[in-house]
Amino acid sequence: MIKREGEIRIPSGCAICGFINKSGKKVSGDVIVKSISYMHDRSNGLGGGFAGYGIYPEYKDLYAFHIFFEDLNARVETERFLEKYFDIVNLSRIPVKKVKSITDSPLIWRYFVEPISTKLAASQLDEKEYVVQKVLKINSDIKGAYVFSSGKNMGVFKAVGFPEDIGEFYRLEEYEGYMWTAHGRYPTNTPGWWGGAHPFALLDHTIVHNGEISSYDANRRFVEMFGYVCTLLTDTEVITYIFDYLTRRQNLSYTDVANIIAAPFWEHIERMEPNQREKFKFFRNTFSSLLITGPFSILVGFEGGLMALNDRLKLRSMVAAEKDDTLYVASEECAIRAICPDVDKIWSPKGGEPIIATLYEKEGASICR
Amino acid sequence: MPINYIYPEYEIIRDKNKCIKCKVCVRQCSNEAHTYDEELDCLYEHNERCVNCHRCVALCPTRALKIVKTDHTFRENYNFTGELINEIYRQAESGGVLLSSMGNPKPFPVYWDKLLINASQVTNPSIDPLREPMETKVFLGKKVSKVEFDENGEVITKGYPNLELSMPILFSAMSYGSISKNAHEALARAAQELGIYYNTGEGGLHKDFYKYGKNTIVQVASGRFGVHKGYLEAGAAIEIKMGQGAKPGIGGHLPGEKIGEDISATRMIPQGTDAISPAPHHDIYSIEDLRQLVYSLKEATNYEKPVIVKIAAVHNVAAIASGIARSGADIIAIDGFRGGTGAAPTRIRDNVGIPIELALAAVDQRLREEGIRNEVSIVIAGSIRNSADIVKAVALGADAVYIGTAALLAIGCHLCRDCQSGKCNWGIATQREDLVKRLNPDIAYKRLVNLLTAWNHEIMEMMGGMGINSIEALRGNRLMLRGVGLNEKELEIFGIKHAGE
Amino acid sequence: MNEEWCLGCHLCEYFCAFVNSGEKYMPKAFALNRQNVPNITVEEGDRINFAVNCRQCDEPLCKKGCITGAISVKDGVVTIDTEKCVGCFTCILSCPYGAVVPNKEGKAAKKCELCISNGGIPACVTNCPNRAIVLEEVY
Amino acid sequence: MKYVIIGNSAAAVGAIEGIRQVDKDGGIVVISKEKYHTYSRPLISYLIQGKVTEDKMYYRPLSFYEENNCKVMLGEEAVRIIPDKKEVELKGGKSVKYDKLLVATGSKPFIVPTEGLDGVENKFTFMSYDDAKSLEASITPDTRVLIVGAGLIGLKCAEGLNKKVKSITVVDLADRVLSSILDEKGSEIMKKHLENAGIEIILSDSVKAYEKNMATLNSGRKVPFDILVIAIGVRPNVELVKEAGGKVNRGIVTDEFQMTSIKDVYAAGDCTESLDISCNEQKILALLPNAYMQGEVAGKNMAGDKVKYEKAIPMNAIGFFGLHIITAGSYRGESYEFIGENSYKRLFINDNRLVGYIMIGEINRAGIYTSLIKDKVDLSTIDMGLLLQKPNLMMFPKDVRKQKLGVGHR
Repeated sequence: MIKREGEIRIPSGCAICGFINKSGKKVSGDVIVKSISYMHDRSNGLGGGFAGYGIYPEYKDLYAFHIFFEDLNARVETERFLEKYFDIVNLSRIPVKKVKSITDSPLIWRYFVEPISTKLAASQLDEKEYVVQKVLKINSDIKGAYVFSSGKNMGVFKAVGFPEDIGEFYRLEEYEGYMWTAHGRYPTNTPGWWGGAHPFALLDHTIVHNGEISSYDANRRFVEMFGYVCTLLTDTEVITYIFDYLTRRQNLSYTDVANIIAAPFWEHIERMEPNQREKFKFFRNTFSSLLITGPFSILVGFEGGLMALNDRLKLRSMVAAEKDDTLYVASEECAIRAICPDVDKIWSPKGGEPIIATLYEKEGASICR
Repeated sequence: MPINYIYPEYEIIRDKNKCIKCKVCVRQCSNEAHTYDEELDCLYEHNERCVNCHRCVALCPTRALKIVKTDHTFRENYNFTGELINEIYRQAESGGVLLSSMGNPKPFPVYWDKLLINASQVTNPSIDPLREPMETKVFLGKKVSKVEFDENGEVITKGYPNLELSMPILFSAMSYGSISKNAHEALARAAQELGIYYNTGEGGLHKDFYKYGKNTIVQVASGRFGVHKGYLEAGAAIEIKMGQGAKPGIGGHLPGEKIGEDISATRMIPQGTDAISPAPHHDIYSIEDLRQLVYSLKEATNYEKPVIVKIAAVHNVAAIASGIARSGADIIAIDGFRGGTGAAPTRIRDNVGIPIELALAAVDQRLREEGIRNEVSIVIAGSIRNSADIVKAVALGADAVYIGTAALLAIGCHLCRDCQSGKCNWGIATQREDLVKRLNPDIAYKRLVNLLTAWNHEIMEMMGGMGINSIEALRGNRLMLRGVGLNEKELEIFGIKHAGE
Repeated sequence: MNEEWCLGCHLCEYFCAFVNSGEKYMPKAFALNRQNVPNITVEEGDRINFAVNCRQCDEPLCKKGCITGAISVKDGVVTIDTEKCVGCFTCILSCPYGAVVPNKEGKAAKKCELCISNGGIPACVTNCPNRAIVLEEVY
Repeated sequence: MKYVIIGNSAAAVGAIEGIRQVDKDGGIVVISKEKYHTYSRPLISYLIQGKVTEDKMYYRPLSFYEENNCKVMLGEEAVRIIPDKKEVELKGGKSVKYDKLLVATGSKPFIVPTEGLDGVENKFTFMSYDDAKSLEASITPDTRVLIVGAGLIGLKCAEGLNKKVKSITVVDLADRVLSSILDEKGSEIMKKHLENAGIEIILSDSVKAYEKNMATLNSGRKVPFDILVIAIGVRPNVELVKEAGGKVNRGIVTDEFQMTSIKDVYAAGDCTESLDISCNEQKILALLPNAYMQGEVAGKNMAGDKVKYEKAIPMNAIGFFGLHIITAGSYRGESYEFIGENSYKRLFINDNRLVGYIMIGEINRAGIYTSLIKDKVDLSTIDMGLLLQKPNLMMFPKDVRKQKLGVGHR
């Protein structure tokens, strides 16, 4: 029997793309759908998805949970669990359009929630940690339920199929966001489980990733020491947890995260100025188990910003471009040209060199330290 | 003379056609297994004295010698083997404990050989270490768990003292006394050149070797030989030896005849007296006592040096390691039951303790489950034989490995396992001046450097094959391992899948 | 020659005699009491051993004393022309190291010529098991 | 700079090689009475014996003069040195100018006037190539040879002729053979060895008179002979220097830089006296190694260097019929004697220094003893037991051994 994500590691090739408008101008979801569709051959119809940021302005202070249910029981049990820990401000099915190529759809629901304040206080956890724990709990303990999006004012839309069909299925043209990312997947084997599609999200972190990291189990076994449970055995999942751990728990900047997961080589560090050298040495030593090796190109979406990063040898393709206030990143140039033919600047970022773009209003905030 | 029941184990075979009677065998055999008769111009072999150390074989210029196992046998008996019978004869004669040396030679499973390493194929690329950087630098010691920043975003957290190694290999503790000064010099110089560490063992630090302090781990063991402030300060790290894989639960014994002037001064004991390391530390009767010793040593060295606690791999090693990780130790060294020794009771060497592979897997997993893997580094020991063993050890979760036997082999040891006699023909496990000089450190240190350089290349090759270009991404990366011929329980302990899965 | 590392194993002597014997097979070089004489001599003491061979002096007394002009210095190597040598052994009389020896017939003198004609690296150096003998150029 | 050398043997060659170590360009003129390319005098006995062919007689290769840029005047005899003019006058009136002159005239055979000697038809000395050639030309297998003198030259001659003639008789006034280099026991051993080879030796006797082919000895014994070889001894050729006003004792006197009392005139080789440091006496050390080394020192100093020759001692290496002798130094002080099956050794220690030794048969590594004498090594630093045993380096203290054998001069 073919095993699904979580039962076995499934290598895959992929297409990724994304863009952010730094002045916060919102763009309709069909633009990102168009972009990813140009890389059709980089997916094989076994998974794809999107993340949009700034799409729920009316509920921007609430956690938006997108949940797959395999059956009604799972939904009932999950809702019972949610009610126990959260105030559910709004709940609904996520509107979809029937698309011929997309089948076996689970129940897809959306909940806008906030933690019950007394429960949160009793837990002695900060709010985000509280939310994370509950999400992980649902995913690991409630059979047939899977929270695939849990941030504020953002949402993930993913399914088994080609990305352009998935965009159509989720009616993305009806959403508007200042930032979008997309993923088309080429797994080598999978029964096609919706939860296994990408982006992978935790709170407002979403990750689309192209690659197959060789450090997977070293990374996994390390982050699992801190309460994360890697249920899917995918790179994207563990990378998301690494970002969560380093930015939220260790309060590191995205630049620092890049310098840890795609750390400079020792020979490079040895040539740095003494202060820099000490810092990089300290990071590499302290977070040695979070170094990610093997090929990857990732787009990390977070509240108010986007980071693109290649592995330090640049073993996977990635192109970036700028036009006015918008930064574009994609596996292939065509995906950018498709939606922005006359870019101001286009380049291929170096391995290990992060590109970080944030909303102007967010500049100077702690996340970009 | 009473009847001697014991027939020689080996026979020296001399090809008379090739022998040129240069007598190098006569001169070089400290056991006097070769003699020359002037009158008859004839060389004689004394098989009963031969320990099969190959010194004569190696030096014979015409390759006229070989040593073979005798085909003289007892009546076949699967239960009472010839070896057992002979051991009974020996004990019946001597009334003493059987002694032997080096590691456990018995046919217990060697799990390294049942673990297989992964490699990249289509879905991700392998990396060519000749063309791309390939990193094997390792830090040993406690890691910072929470990084703090000042208002400018600069890191203000100070890291803990760590050892920096150019590759995940250290030389095991071997005391000056159990091995010769020249052997120590070779280890020290090799460690210095390679950017790694050697370990004094419980023999103190010879005055000539203080200059290698930056690459020295000084050991504090139950006999406390050679321990003083200067000694503690001389090394880069301090190791508290609680146990040894070859002889868990018992102490050590260096006979008085080996305590010459130099060793006496280094160990700080009178010449000619036996150096007896007790089985326990008499100030450690429980884990909280260990914590006190760890902190005493840290206090004595201004919290500037990591402290290693070395234990033998025994049945509940994971729980013990957890306790040590919480004792303030920075590094745990675990020595498996195939670890070497200069002398141990045979029965203990061959029957006590557990394989290091299982111990390592259990300890690493337990420390992760308890969330304290970052509190300590894990160094394992006990018959690491080649670079593949190291790759497997790191993938199972070790930060680095100690090598002892392999290092001695590199400098000439032929594993005859007769260290306890003190007549090592290769100048390693001996204090006899004429034998010690057979080990020229200039040659020996270079051989160690060569060996480890080669191993490091091989480690890089294997890492490259896995698409990993830094050793830290291999550490604990058990997905890179598969088992062959292991049962469910073994796979479970290793935390790996069976090959083919 | 570093006496600290000399084991007194005499292998240098045997290898020297062998490579200078012209035989291809070592046992043959020593078979039937062929008195092949080495150009190197091991001195043995209670604890100290060392091997002595020609130091290739800058101003070789053997050359200065040679009555026939058979000794010359070629590329730093003190060489005896055995065709010219008549075996008077003034060189043995002169050499302060005792490094010149009569050949096996006793008719001419011979000495270490650094195996120049045997491949270049002296056999005593190659075959010293403890690197007590090394070849160093001295300026 | 123009160098002139009178003589063409070991001292002359030493001087040429010495000059050329210092001065590559200065002109060198060699004036040689003999007409041969420089050859080795001691080889003449080997030539007669047939052990050495004529082409192997040369002391240096035929290219030697050319390579060292020397002008050689063979067959020319210097008859006068004129220091004021810095000139050497040659027989026939020509003269050669010099800036630095070396006198390396060697020695000549000493002949005691004896009754009837003039009437002896086939009489020879044994010093030169010409001597050897003419001697060789006159012998037949039936020749009876009488050699007067049982010293090095006489006995070497005897050895050379031994298989080629009918008989050889050696007569010497002394009571033993090789009396200048051996003690009594050594002489005895050698005498027996020579007699075993078929040479008749008559000692403590001398020729009173010759009468054609018959010598009558003092003892009255008559010895018939066909050929007479006179090998009583040699005398240094000092005349040139003496006549030019230079200081001469038995040999030419030089300072430690090999300069005679005449400015810019040096002397080296058998014509000079040296200070024997084994006994601190001026001596004529008519030995080839000594000649070469004196010549080399003279040459270096002539070319402007400043080096001393201060390690002269008597020393001999010689063999007869396969039995080798090596001796050196002087035989005084306390002696230690060792007699082996086929060997004899005697060491002489004076004032806590090794001053001399005799080794017969077993001669290996004798040079180590020689160096002890030459270097005047204080024996309190030496392991005496080992010293007496055999020549070895083990007897030296560790630091000296290290210096001698050490790994490089790092």
